[in-house]
Amino acid sequence: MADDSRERDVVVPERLYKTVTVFSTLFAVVAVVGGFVALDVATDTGSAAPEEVSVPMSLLGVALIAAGGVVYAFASRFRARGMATDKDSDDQSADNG
Amino acid sequence: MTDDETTEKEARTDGTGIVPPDDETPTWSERKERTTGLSRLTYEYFERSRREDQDLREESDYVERDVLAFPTWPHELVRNLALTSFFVGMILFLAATLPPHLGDPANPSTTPSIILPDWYLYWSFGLLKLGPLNPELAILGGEKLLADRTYGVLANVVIVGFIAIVPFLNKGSARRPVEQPFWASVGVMGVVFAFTISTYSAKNLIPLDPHLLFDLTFLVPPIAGAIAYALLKTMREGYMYDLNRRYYKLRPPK
Amino acid sequence: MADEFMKGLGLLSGAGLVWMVLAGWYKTPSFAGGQLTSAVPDNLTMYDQLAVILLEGMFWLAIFGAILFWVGIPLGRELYAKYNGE
Amino acid sequence: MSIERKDEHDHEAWIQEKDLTAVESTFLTVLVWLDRRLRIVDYLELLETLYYRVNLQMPKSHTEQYNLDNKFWYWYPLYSLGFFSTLAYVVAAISGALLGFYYSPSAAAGAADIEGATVAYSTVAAIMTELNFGFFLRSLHRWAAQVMTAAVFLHMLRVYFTGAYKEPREVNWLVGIVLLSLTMVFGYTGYLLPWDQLAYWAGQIGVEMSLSIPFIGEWVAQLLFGGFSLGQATLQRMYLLHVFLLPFVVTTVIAIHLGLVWMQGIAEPH
Repeated sequence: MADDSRERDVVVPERLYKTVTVFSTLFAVVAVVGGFVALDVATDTGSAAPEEVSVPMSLLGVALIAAGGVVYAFASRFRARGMATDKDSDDQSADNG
Repeated sequence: MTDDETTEKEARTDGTGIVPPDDETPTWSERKERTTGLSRLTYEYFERSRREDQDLREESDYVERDVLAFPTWPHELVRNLALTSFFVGMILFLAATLPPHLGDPANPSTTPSIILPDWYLYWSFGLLKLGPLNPELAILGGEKLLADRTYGVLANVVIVGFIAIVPFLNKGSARRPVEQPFWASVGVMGVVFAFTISTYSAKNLIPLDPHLLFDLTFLVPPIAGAIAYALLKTMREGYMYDLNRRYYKLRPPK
Repeated sequence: MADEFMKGLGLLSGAGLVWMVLAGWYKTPSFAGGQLTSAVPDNLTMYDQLAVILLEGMFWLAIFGAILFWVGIPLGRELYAKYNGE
Repeated sequence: MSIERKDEHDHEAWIQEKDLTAVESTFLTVLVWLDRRLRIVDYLELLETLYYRVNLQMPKSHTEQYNLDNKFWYWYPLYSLGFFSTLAYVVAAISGALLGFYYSPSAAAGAADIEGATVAYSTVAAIMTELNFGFFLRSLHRWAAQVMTAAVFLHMLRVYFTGAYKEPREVNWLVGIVLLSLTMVFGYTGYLLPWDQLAYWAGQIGVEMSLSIPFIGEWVAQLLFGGFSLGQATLQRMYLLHVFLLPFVVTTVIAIHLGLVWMQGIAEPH
């Protein structure tokens, strides 16, 4: 894997880190749950015949789920100062503190 | 050796006072330097807890106790909450998996084959069946002084009364069963008797000769008590001294 | 010592709990019959058969697990210590 | 929270000076905008403080201080039985109150489809068969009661075998015995309420037991069971004992019991 394709890390102040974590998680949860609800409505809780499925509604559901995932993944690049990066990166010892 | 003695002297036996961080606890600056592994946030959590704890203890409203005890709040209750919420989960699990029984409606004219109270009253129910132990007095011409039923009710009172006066009979600082083999074996005897008398209360359901069952009811508990006594004595003589030498240095057995 | 005792007790109560629930389902045809001990009914589905196997397994696990930790392992340690000491 | 604004970190300036991509700075700006208005993080910080408080350093218990037995924590479940029985009591109280909405203690002839059933029996049957979650509710109430009784017994054994009843806790041991007896009375009165065969004949035993008390037997039987044969009076009395008298008495005694523990502290694990 090339080095620049590695996930980018942005170190932010601690209060901002809390803001990012809280609101992005909140948004992700609401979006994913809402997405599944939308899918349920579109497919009549999975029991509708294929031709009766409402296409825009199900697209909306999938889009919401995807949006939630994207926001959650995007938020993971922000870190507070001193927080550990991924476990297997080589700039820290593996002695687990 | 000298090192041991000084710590022995400093340590307070009543469990009060500020407990200094022991040698293994990293200092504040050590913790601050450690940023690898567990995230720094976690260190701050621990550190802040420790500091707040120390502040609380140094404030005058933190009650120093002169009773030999562990504080109920918050320490014991926080620990208990963690454990007991699991137990409450078990109640919900049992309630969901094993629903209760509802028998036929009450019918005064037909006596069912099983007449039993709930399990926790079996011992009391068994005591009502102690008729064979009721002494027949020669003065009364072989008649019994008390009706068998009255005798059984009195047996309940005797047992509860004995349990009630235990604290006034057994005094002293011994706490562990190994420190007090006699009282621990009395306890074992009591527990085993609770089981045997409960079994005896359902004697019509037990595939044993009633007389044999009756004898076993009163023979098994003393045997169990004797075994427990021998076992505890052996433990006390044997490895407990090696295992807990410091404990006995502190509070020698009577 | 306390260690082994609590492991044995954990096995006894944990496996005993699962056994009790399953025996309540499969071995208790009625309140008046033999509770938790009656015969397992015939023509069970595959899942029910699996559950019955689990039931029997848990029964023996509760018994032998407790015996292993309360008697077996302490006895083994004693013997090993004696053997090594000599 | 005070009315005065806390001295806050200037996020906008920080975002400006930091070298961020457009997406990142938009993302952060949106979140900061939301945070300024919703202040959720402030409330979560209150929770955070609570978390610190809960993590106060434990004073070392006797065993820990003298390193008596490093596996001691295996025994803690036995030390939590007293609190557990209190919690089971609470569970039983809540589920019992819900059951009380649907139960009626009447020995009059009940639903016609069950032969010989009283109203009490039919209401219990209706709870179990018709009420939503009624089956689970009765199950929960019964199991909570069973488990509470078991926990109280085991709690007494723990206290006995660890010598926790010794000075200065003799009075609490006596209060505990009262509580144990009351718990069994609680269970017994509840056992009679469904008014099925088991309940009826257990009630019969109770009448005979009270009749065999010397001197005051008949009076006790009259008082507790409302006569020498079982009927409406018995059921009514058991119901009142179970849902009115005993809850008040037992709750009070539990409060005294716990208060004494609170004042005297936990008898330390030795």
